[in-house]
Amino acid sequence: MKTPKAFLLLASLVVILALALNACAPAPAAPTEAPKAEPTKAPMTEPTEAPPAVEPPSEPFRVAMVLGCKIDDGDWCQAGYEGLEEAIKQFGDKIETTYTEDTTIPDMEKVMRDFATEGYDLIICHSSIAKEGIMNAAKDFPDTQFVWTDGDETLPNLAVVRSMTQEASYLAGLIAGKLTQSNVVGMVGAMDIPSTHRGYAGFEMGLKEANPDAKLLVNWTGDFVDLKGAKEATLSQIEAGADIIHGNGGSLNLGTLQGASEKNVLAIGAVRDQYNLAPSVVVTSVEWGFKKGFAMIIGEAMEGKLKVGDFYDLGLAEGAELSDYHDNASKVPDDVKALVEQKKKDILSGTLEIPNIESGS
Amino acid sequence: MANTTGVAVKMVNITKSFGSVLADDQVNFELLHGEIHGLLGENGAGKTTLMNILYGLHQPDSGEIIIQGEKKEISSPHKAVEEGIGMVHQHFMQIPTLTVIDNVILGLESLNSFKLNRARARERLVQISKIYGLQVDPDACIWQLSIGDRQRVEILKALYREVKILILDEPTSVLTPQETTELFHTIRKLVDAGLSVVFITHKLEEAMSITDRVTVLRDGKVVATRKTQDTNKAELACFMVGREVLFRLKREPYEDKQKYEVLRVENLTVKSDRGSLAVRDVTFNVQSGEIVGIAGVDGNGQTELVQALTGLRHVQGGSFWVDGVNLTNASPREILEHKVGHIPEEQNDALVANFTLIENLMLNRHYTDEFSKCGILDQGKMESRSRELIRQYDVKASSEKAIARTLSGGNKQKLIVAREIARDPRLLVAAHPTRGVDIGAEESIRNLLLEKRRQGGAILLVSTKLDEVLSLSDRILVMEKGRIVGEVTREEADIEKIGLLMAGTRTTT
Amino acid sequence: MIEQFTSVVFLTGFLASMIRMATPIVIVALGEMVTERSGIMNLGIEGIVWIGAFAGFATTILTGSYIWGFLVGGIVGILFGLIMSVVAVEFHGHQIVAGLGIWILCNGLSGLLNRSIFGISTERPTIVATLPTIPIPGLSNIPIIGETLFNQNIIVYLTILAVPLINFFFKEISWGLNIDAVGEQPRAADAAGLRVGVIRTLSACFGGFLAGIGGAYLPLALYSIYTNDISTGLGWMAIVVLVFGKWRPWGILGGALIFGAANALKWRLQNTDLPLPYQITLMLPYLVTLVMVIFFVRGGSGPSALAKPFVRSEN
Amino acid sequence: MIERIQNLLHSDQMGKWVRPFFTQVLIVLLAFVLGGFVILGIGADPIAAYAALIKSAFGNVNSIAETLVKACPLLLAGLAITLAFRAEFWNIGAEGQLYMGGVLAAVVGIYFTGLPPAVHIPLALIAGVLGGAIAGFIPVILKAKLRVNEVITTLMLNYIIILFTSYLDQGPMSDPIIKAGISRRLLETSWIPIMIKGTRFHWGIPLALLITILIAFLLSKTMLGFQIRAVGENARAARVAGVSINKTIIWTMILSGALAGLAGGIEISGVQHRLIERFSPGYGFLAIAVALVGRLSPIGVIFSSVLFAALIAGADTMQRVAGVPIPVVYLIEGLVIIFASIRSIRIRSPFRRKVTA
Repeated sequence: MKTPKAFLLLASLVVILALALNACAPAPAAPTEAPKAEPTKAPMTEPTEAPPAVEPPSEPFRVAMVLGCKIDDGDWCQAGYEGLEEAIKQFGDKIETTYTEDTTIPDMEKVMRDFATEGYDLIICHSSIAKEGIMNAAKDFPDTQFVWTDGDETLPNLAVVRSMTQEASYLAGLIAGKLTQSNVVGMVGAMDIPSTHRGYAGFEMGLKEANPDAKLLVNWTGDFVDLKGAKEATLSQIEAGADIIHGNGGSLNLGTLQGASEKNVLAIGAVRDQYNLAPSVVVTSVEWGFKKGFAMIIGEAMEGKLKVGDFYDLGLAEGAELSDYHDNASKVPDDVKALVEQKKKDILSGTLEIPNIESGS
Repeated sequence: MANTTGVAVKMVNITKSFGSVLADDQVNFELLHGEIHGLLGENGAGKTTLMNILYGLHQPDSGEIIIQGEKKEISSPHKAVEEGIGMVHQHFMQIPTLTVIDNVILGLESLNSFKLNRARARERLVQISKIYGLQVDPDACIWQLSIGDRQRVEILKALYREVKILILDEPTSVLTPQETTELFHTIRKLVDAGLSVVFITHKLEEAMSITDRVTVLRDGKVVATRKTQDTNKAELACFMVGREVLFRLKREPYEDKQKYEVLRVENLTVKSDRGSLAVRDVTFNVQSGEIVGIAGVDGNGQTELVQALTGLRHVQGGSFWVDGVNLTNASPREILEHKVGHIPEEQNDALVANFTLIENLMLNRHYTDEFSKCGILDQGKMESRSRELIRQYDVKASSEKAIARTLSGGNKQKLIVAREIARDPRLLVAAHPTRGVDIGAEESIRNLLLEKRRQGGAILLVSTKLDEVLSLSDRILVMEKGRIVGEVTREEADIEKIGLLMAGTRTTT
Repeated sequence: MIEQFTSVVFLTGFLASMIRMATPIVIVALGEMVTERSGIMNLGIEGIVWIGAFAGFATTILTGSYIWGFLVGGIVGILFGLIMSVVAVEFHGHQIVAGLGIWILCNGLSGLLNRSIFGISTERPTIVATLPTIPIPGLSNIPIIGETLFNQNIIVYLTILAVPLINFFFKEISWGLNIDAVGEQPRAADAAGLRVGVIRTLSACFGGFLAGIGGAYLPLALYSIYTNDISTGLGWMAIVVLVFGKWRPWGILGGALIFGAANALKWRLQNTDLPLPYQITLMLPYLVTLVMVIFFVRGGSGPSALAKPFVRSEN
Repeated sequence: MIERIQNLLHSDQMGKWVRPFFTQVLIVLLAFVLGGFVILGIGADPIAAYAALIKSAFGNVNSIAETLVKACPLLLAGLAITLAFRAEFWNIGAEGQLYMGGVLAAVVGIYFTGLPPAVHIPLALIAGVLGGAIAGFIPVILKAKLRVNEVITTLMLNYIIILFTSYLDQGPMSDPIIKAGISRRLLETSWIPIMIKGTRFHWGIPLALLITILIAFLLSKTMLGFQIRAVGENARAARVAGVSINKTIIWTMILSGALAGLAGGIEISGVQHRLIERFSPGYGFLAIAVALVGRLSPIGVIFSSVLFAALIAGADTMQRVAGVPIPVVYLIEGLVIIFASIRSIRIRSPFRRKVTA
């Protein structure tokens, strides 16, 4: 007797859900405090691209990106996705892009094969640990160009993009060393892997150079998404005396910066310009340069100039940088700013070289 | 008995089926004000289902209920209580982890008050118990109480709700003769206070002695309704079974004259789940070709004794031997291997409801060389052996592949007995072997036990049914509070004497 | 190292961290306790925490009110508690499966809604400030415990209050008694005139409500921001703590505090010079829980009728 | 016609297998229909989305191969859950057991040099089995000897084992060059050979199928299977009949862990060829749903593992071709699982009423 009633209840819940979604979908995209940053396209219809229906005047250059996390993770994958967006902004109709997100590592090979089969010209694999997948796919599709983020091996049709964060991190370390009063500085990272360790090493080098007495506290959360842990780690460092905290990447940085801003302790972000996450305390961020880097690489690939078989090292010269101080510029003394500018020039001119250290042991 | 003429409840053309089983078929039933109405019938005749319908636990497929002349739909027990109907189920509807008071007020206070007023409830409860002479400690947890106490709690629960109609489902099945007398006394008091009582039973004597009128059900149909004074046992029995009932027990002597000891128990001490001593220093033996009955009120250590002897419960002190082998604290499997059969008191502990008959029959022997080789079961052999057993022991089922759940209570029990006896045990521990089965199955199970005895098996029979113990046993031990308080031989046993022992009055034997 | 671990600053920070970690766990576990004591096992609370976190976050962003945030988080929780109970009560569904389904469903839904409402934008909306703390005059000046116990936000106070309250509820209030009855012996409860389905449904809704509140607590009181991974196992931990606490409010509080303490300790251990790989320090909370369970919490399987559907006419 | 179908539905064998199967299929379809509304709700075309899903999961040999590559660990872990749940042991730890299997398989694959494939591959898989069995043994021995609740122990062990894997990947076993939470590559002698050239369809998949049949056989035709079922259905009755509950659950969990471990081992030596930290995207958790949607029957688990694998495999395409973002795929997955949890008791009743009336 009760079946239809209960069933209707369950079904109507789902339908209500669907309607609610319908109502939400076309809503203005970002009712945030900072409305200036509209996404470039309506997000839900982003990847809908019906290929053969209307022939554009000339065949567009087709780019596909494979991401291992969600494009709105505020960090690694969002940075990669922003590179794709940047390219769309720069090249408009001349490129056609698509992406898959949250793809598991074992699936990446299949996805890349699919893209290659479908005739994409350039496939970007934005995951350092998908080594097997990218190598296999690239070997089997020699006519397709591949780009691999933070990889360690190239092929005749595969270029590797590396985030050489040590340079910008070194500059950030200088700032931290100069600004700290307690001589204790904290760093919270996700996992001790090359892309984070480079930054860690550069940061420590800058810190020690600017302030030989400074002590660096390091916490790893073991996880790129654990903002709960990151916040706790940050607070534990502040409690141990740290007065500058460097969040070394991962969406957990959201927790790190939150913790710092709660205790009103200066912070340095990473990956992207993270000023807006905690405007009161973020003095600068170590930008890993994917936004400009990917746009540049896609541009080169369009012109057939992709440096396949080679490494793109995204150092200060290639798109990585130390973000603007924004409204916290007053918190950085002018002599420190000058020092940073000087060192930056030295690095760019090649007089100063920051070693690339990828692991602790 | 002020108002004996008015009709309290009328049930008209009630039909109810469960799946393909028709439990009640066009039943008409009428309860008068202030009467004790016996509802008589065998197990499975539809008595309980009918009353469950009245109490709102089941909805009839068709038919109607008229209370005080008004047609009512009783969609839930909640409604039934509102209509002044209470029911004491055979399996008590209690929450063991809660206290008596909490059980009594459960479901009552939810709407009219928020905070539990236990003080007020206790006061009323004590008052009611005084009026009807139903003594229970209101603050004890249910699991600490004896069966008799728990039954009193159930009656108190109904009285607390000021019911006008009280349904008692087989209330005497768990009581000593003395407790039964006491219960009857209480029932009369209730009727004097203006209640109407429906008394469900399958025992003719009880129906004759307590009721004013009797309705007999058979196979879901009403056979007859009679004033008790106008009928007699023989007539009722005839209505109930549809044939003459006379237990045809074949009690033949054990042919081999030479008896020897099969089970020897010495100073056995066992703890209950709650850690108190349930079996205290018990010593006895069972010989070949002998049935030793253990009589006693439920909850006096019989359960624990049986579990200890079958390896299901840890023995604290003392030992026991089967055929001279010390099996104290051996695993159930080891004890089984020493040719001990076990009919557990709960059917649920013996049968896997969702298994087929084959699987159930093979549960305690599937691992033997006969049915498995290198861990792989011989399905063909299992099937054929099962078919054989089902035929031999006359278990009524659609096929040996039927699911055990679908069998009637009596057939389930026969299945268990078949499984245990067919193993040809030296010792059979039978706990309440005929609990909850119909007369036909009861008769055949008892005969199977006697046959086993004739062949020289030793049987330890635990039962709360005194007639069963008396008719089957060669010797009777009475257990009370974990001790064996008396031993009587078959010849000197009578209900009165054993009843007194059960109630804790020691004799000097 | 010893002196570092006994300093006032350390102890204050340690205790505060412990309470921060424990609070949402206690909230969610208390809700699940009510659900489970009525006989429904809702393994979907991890998902409800996610969706509650998002709902609370979005509402607070849109309305600027914490109260609305918590309320909507709770209401969304109720909705999913209701789905769970419909499946469990009306369809006699397999509760473990249904719970997993709700978990995955909520995972998808919160991600989808986040994108639909806020888009994929570099500028992430944030709540201006987390829930303000309310120092209790006098008491908050006591060293160490003053700062940690008496200078907290309203939800922490309410949570601490909720433990004895819910304990009282189950001991002294008829509804609590009814919930226990329905979870222990639904048949008997039914015979006593209790509406088993209704009680279970309400209990599951209450569990969903608290899970939603616990979820909303994360962005509103702790992180001021929402990501799809904000929970990282809060719901699962709540279930562990519930079993650990043997389905009793005080046990839950104790379990959550132990887990919180182990968590607080792991970061502080990383800050010392101990030559431990960081993964080993990260294991600490789980190892501590495991060891505590092995040594102190044996047996106990919860309410008798847990996760068993109640069918009245089954004879 | 209808009558004939009804008669068919009510015959003995039908009742046991076919009817539950079709109800389950119907329920899953229903979930997809409702998921279609959600897709409609976000402004995409559900038919195009589902077409893309099916095409990408079963469109050509390669896509079928990919689906089955994913179904393989789900199938084995699903069997692991099936065994444990049949014995009413609530093993939530298949994920950890799978990791442990992966770890040991990788150890053998990386460090045992100079072995011919005929020895190396089985050795790696046996190591996987062993790893899983050990991880399964810990909670069950704690349960059997100390009555420690298995839900807690298995959940905690998941966290601990995954962190342990992470430690190995960044420490002792890490790739000397890349060092990014990924181990060295397994020696090629330990790779499970590819069965269909040009795809990733490896011999581990038929092996998993064979094992499924063995498990089906184990459950229905062997002593242990019989005891597992008896203990799960009614532990007290099993004990009364002389079945040792502790022994049964211990063997069950050793087997269950072994199956999950084998899933991990095959995944490492057949697909990934490296031990990557977090190498399993939650196969062990999804396996619970797989097992229960398959109604805890090994044959049912085959179907449900393929269903879930198809959902994962098709997700990317659905996202690209039909504009359905990844969260919607999770949403549909959730709906399928919730609907599959519904026991078919009531859905069947209209049929029955007609027949009896």
